[in-house]
Amino acid sequence: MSTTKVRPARSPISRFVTPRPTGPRRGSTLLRHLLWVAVGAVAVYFVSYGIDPFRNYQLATVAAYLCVTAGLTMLTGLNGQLSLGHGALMACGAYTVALAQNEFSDRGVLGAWALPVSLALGVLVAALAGALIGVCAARLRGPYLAGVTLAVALVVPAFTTRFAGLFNADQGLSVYVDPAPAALGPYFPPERWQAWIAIGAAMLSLLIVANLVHSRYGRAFKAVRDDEVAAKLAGIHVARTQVLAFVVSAGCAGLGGGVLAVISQSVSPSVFGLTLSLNLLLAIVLGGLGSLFGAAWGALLLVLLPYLTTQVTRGLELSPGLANKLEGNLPLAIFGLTLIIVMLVAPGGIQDAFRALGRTVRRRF
Amino acid sequence: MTPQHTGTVLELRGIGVSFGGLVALEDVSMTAATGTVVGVIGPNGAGKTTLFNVVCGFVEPNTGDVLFEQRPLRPRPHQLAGKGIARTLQGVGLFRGLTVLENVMAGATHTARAGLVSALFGLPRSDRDERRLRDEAMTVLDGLGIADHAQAWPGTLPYAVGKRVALARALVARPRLLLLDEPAGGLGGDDVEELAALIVDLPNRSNCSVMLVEHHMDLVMKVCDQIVVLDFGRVVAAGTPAQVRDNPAVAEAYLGAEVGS
Amino acid sequence: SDEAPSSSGGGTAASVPGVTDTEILLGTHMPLTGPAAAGYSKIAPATKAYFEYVNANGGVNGRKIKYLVEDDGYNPANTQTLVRKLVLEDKVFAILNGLGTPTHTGVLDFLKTQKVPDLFVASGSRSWNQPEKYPTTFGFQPDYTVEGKIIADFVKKTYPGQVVCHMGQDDDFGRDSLAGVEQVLGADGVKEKQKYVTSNTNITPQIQAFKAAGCQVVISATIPAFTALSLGTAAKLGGFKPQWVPSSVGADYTTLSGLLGEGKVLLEGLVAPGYLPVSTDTSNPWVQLYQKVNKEYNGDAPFDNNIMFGMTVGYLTVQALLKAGKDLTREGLISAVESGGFKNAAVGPYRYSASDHSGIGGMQMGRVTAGVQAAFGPVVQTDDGAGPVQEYTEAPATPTGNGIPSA
Amino acid sequence: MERFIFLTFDGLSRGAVYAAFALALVLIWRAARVVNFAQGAMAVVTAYAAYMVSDAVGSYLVGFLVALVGGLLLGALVERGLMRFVGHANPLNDVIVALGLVLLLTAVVGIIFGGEFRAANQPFDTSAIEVGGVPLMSRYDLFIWGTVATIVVLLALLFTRTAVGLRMRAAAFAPEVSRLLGVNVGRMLTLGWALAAVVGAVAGVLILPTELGLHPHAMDIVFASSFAAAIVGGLDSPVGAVVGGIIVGLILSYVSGYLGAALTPVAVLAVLLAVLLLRPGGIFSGVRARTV
Amino acid sequence: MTAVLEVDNLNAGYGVVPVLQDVNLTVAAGTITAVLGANGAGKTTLLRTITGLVRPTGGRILFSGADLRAVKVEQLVRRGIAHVPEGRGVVAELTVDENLRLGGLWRKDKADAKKATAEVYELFEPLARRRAHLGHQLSGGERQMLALGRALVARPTLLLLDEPSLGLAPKVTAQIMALLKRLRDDTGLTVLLVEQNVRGALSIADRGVVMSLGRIVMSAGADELLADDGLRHAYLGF
Ligand SMILES: Nc1ncnc2c1ncn2[C@@H]1O[C@H](COP(=O)(O)OP(=O)(O)OP(=O)(O)O)[C@@H](O)[C@H]1O
Ligand SMILES: Nc1ncnc2c1ncn2[C@@H]1O[C@H](COP(=O)(O)OP(=O)(O)OP(=O)(O)O)[C@@H](O)[C@H]1O
Ligand SMILES: CC(C)C[C@H](N)C(=O)O
Ligand SMILES: [Mg+2]
Ligand SMILES: [Mg+2]
Repeated sequence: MSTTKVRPARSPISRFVTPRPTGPRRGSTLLRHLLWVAVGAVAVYFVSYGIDPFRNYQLATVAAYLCVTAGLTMLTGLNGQLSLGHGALMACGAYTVALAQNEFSDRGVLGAWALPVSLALGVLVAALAGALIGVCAARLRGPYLAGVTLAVALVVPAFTTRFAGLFNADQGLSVYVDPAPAALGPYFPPERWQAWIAIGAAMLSLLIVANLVHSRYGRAFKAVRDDEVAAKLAGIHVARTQVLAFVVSAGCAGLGGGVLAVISQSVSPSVFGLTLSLNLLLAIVLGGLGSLFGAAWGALLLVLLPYLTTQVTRGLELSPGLANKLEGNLPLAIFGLTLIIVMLVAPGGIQDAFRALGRTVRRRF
Repeated sequence: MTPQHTGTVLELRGIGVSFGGLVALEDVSMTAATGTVVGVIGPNGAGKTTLFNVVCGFVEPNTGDVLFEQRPLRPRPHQLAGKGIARTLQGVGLFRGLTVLENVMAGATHTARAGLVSALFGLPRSDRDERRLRDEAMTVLDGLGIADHAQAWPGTLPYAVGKRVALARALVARPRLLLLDEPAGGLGGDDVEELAALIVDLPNRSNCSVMLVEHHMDLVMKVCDQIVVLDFGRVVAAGTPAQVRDNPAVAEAYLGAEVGS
Repeated sequence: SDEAPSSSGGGTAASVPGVTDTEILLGTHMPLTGPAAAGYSKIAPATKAYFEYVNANGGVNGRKIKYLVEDDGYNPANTQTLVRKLVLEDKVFAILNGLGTPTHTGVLDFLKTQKVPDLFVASGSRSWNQPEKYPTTFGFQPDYTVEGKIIADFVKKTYPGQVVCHMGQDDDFGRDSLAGVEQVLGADGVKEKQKYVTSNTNITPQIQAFKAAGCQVVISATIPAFTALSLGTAAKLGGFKPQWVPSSVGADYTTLSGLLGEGKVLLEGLVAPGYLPVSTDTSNPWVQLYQKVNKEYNGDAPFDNNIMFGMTVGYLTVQALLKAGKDLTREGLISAVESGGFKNAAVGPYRYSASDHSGIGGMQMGRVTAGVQAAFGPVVQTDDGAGPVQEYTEAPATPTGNGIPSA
Repeated sequence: MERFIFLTFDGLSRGAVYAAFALALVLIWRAARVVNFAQGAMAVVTAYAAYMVSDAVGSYLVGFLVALVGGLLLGALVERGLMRFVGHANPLNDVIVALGLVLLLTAVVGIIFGGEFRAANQPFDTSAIEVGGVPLMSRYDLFIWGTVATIVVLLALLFTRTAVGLRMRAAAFAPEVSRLLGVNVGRMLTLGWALAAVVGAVAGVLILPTELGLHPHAMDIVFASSFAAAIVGGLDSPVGAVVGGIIVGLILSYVSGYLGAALTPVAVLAVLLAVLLLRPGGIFSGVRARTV
Repeated sequence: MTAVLEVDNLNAGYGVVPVLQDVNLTVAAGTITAVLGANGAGKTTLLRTITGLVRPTGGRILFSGADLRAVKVEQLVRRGIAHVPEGRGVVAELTVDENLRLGGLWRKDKADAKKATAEVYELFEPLARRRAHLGHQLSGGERQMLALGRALVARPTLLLLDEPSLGLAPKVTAQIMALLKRLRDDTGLTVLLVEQNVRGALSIADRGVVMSLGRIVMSAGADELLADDGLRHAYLGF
């Protein structure tokens, strides 16, 4: 390397991810993270009892997205690889779960084990697809990676149409899901059960990603992002590291997609289109790139923002002529404007803004 | 401890590199004896960094062979650390998103034992591995007198400390050959002195031979056992510091009339 | 937290979701924005306008209808959330006229579990007619297979011996349409079959294939934008001018002429079936009624077949609600629809019964002459199976006095 | 054979369309190092303006000019009023803000003009000229190609021959150093955005008649194909944009014609991978950067 | 002699971290001032604050009597100030030729800019052989030459150099020092020179200032500094 202090080889993303100390800590990583997960799960368990079915459904959706954003924020934030195609990876998981569940139900072999097996298959298939894309992605940088992953996001409908016999083209498949266990009582709302499933999956996804981030692999992810040349010299296989990040985040996406299929009891290609992929990216950036808390904020935002913008405009009393023009468009405009404003006001995302706020408060008092 | 090799740690035979039409190295042969510090000097653009790049596998030579500890080496950058070769980059080249400690731990990646599965599930095996790496990294940081900075971010470090961290990251891999590219660049007088002491000590203390590219003549003359001079990609002189200093061709092409001394 | 079922069909009138003494709450999902919104975004406002008209005249059994319209942008992911919101949060009585095959398919299972009436789905997929599997779901418009059979029957009789080809959207729309066409013409009755996808606006290769095959009649299962694109593209290819016979989905003259601009002369002679009176037929009493409602309650939006569609859905809904009686329950509504016998603007019969949840079963051909689309010939009806295409002879209905159905 | 010739020419005329829009993406990339995801939405806005004016005045040319001027203004406005305040060191924030802008612009257009399709005017006959019974290209296609060629030449001249071009490139790569050397970086960015928006606006006006018509989302699909074209050619190269446009156009046409329209996205992905795995910076990428 | 540059009670820092504290400095026209000090003393920050790349939090900077805080960075070169920043700032994606052209772009006198470019190629002969190479292809030293040459093409009256000898061969360092001296003597160029190569810098400088922890702790004639062993030991460590 030449003597420049400014080094162009690193991913530009590294310049704005606020670093946080993540050195090895005392005690067992697994136990520490399990504790977090347990606390989170218990909290959500009680929350799920306190809210009505629709909120439970929203919670389940947040959790499904959280599976994905956790992996994506690791890929993009910590490893510096941009993916505009995670929607397609979710589709891999979702369709696998759909086919597996329906197959199980057709053969009448459903049981408590069936759903976990289906989800595991979904993760596997998505991870395989992720490996394939990841191998290509490892050679690509910046907008070129963006372009290829964007093209990936667009192929889902082509596959479902080409193999319409299996995937039923645009119309998609409905997904057989067992009702909540009878032990929970006859009036147990299905949405709450779905929320539990989704939360379980999200916790698993978070646990895995958190473990990985705090291991030497997490260190390697960041090293590769920051400086590929130095990473190689440190004995890190750059391409392999990038593929690994892609595979793990694809697995998370597969899980999220599978969960989404379960809670919505259906899959169809346009659910997993470019919009979803862009939304996921949006979520992790708005939430705070590279942090799992940011991923959680992002998932929450993805569900709440459209909901709130619609609610806000719902109350307006408009003449029919005006209503015809504004309906639909006004929430979208507000949504767009919100994105812009958040990015201008909190360029490091919500999590970063909170952290900064915390620092200021601590300094004041 | 690694076995003490007698003889040569690195041998280059007839290395040639060209970029498009530009010949960067031509028929460069040299040897570095085990346990010595070998300096590579020469005018800007002479091909010194390129020579390092060949040894590290960043540049594939058009001709010639690299031998490491008498065995042919087909270098691939990420395998070097495992083979016993480390290199510092010019500038600082730290990972800005990792703390000083993590930066150094990253340098020992090849010694990690725990696999992906234990990492994914946060198993004790992975934790043990991490603790071992941390202890090793702390030892090296301590040895270089910068343990205080272990939790700091690279961006906040004084330049000289940053360069030391980079050195620590190279040393934690326990290399038998260390390639230093302009380690004194940008350092002040005191820091250069300390660096010199450190480099001289490396072969004895850490059983590590050193190849050094540097324009800081005081340092080069002080620490090197042998010096190779490149000009326009060719070896134009080689020998002890005294021999090289007195070589008129070197003075003409490289040293010029020293200013102010 | 309440352990009661989140929604139920049974119980006393007081516990029926979405129904109070003064109000009936209905909800729908529609593309109001996004690429698919063109045309379709006008349907729900029209239905709503008709409800307002009814409300202004006393409502249904003293209850006013409130219609919640959610914009799903034709994205099934949104549909799934919004329909759950309508059912679980807003607690609507029924889902009405949800639009689109892929969008609505995704909520069938949910609506079934919740036992929510799922009325008059706005798409010609055959999926809505599965009374055993989805007992609460009902279709509305003639399904694409029925339509395909009717078109093919017309083509067979009107253009005997001519080379017939088919252009279809690469989904259930095109697939079901082709199935209907082939049912009538036979598998080798269609010489050239081409498909398009909405995400690829270059259909020149398909049109050229028609030209090369010497097609004289092209039956198309296309949305309006692609009907217009097909006609325009064909005209560019050395004046290739087959007889186009598009599905009613993509044949609204107002929409097509807007799409084609100066090229609207290409529409001259276009033939297409319809299940409602043509919106430009101002002599039709239904058109007159709807135009009046449109003027007063819909901001006088440009009147086209989408508004006809929306108003008819509104009218049919009021008919069904009236039939379900004062003690409104979800089961009651479903039985009311299943009991059938509705007559309104639709030119053909509604086929609703306990074993048939498909919608309108008859259509009439229309032709564009001198820039005016007008119906001609008999109303014909058929089923989506092997049944024959027959004439439907019952006299068309007319709206009652003030245009509000009575029980 | 006849089919092949036909599909080839069809692909070439579609390619022109993608090339035109890809040029706008290349321009903004060279000027500001961002991929402007809002380029399509911005082009839609100017196209509506052009449509309104040319409809009112009854002259295509006037509408065309309105698109030009409108693009210039809109591009400058977006940079001055918005992009400038986004941390430019951060590529993803740019992307998110651009996506927000897409939503906002599309919604506003939808509110003002409604969601219906409108016919877009064209100055020439779009009937294909037939040679030996095979319809090849229309005069309109030739007009597009002519415009694309003109833009490429102008861009190449701008970047390689003029001081402004040099300033724009320097400002994009090294803003701080450029300022020290007297380059008004802010102005260069505004200029880059404005010029890119002009090219995008022209492309939009040219493209719309070949598409479904004017609609808030009219450029969505074009954007995706053109982005593919731009990166196949290499985002830094105007010539690359044209070659990329031709490649994508041809592939889409052949695949549509021989394998079915549904498979075109797969074909685009395959082409991207085939090209980028061999040349990760696109066909016309420059020398691999020295990293050590 | 008149003061070209006056720095009054200058304070500056990054975020909440203060770096420069009450820095006072006067640079006379046609002189070379060496700014010395340990790593992290704030030398780079001083230069960057003078050219407005870092916002001062207090104090004044006068250039030929005019307050520089009111001047935009891009206007400085037109007023005759050139800054070769730390890390050189070669535009890696532009060719050597384009980089040099960039240096003279602002000038009205195109012929002289051409001439200046030719002089640079003559001075740094490795660059002449790499005109069409991109910045990133160059070796470390070649980049340093390019950055320096580019500043010279701008024909400044005040030149701010941040460690110009970094990574340069001793012979080239000597050439550059000699060049600076010649430019000062022949054209009245004023130079503010940050250097770690203390002896090299002081050998051509008129004055030396020593910075420590963001303050100027010593300011004296260069000869004085070199001659006085006590001062040298105390502040420069040799
Ligand atoms: N990737 C490359 N592409 C083109 N030219 C290159 C490349 N790498 C090196 N060169 C050229 O090869 C020559 C040798 O470069 P190298 O970096 O090895 O010089 P060096 O001896 O390290 O010089 P310095 O002392 O200035 O760092 C230089 O002229 C440089 O421009
Ligand atoms: N961008 C920055 N953000 C935060 N702190 C910084 C930044 N740049 C420099 N510093 C800190 O400011 C102090 C002064 O740095 P400066 O670069 O001015 O020193 P210097 O004298 O030029 O040192 P060197 O000889 O290493 O170049 C140092 O402590 C450094 O860590
Ligand atoms: C009538 C339309 C709503 C049909 C639509 N194309 C669908 O089947 O989804
Ligand atoms: Mg070098
Ligand atoms: Mg400095």
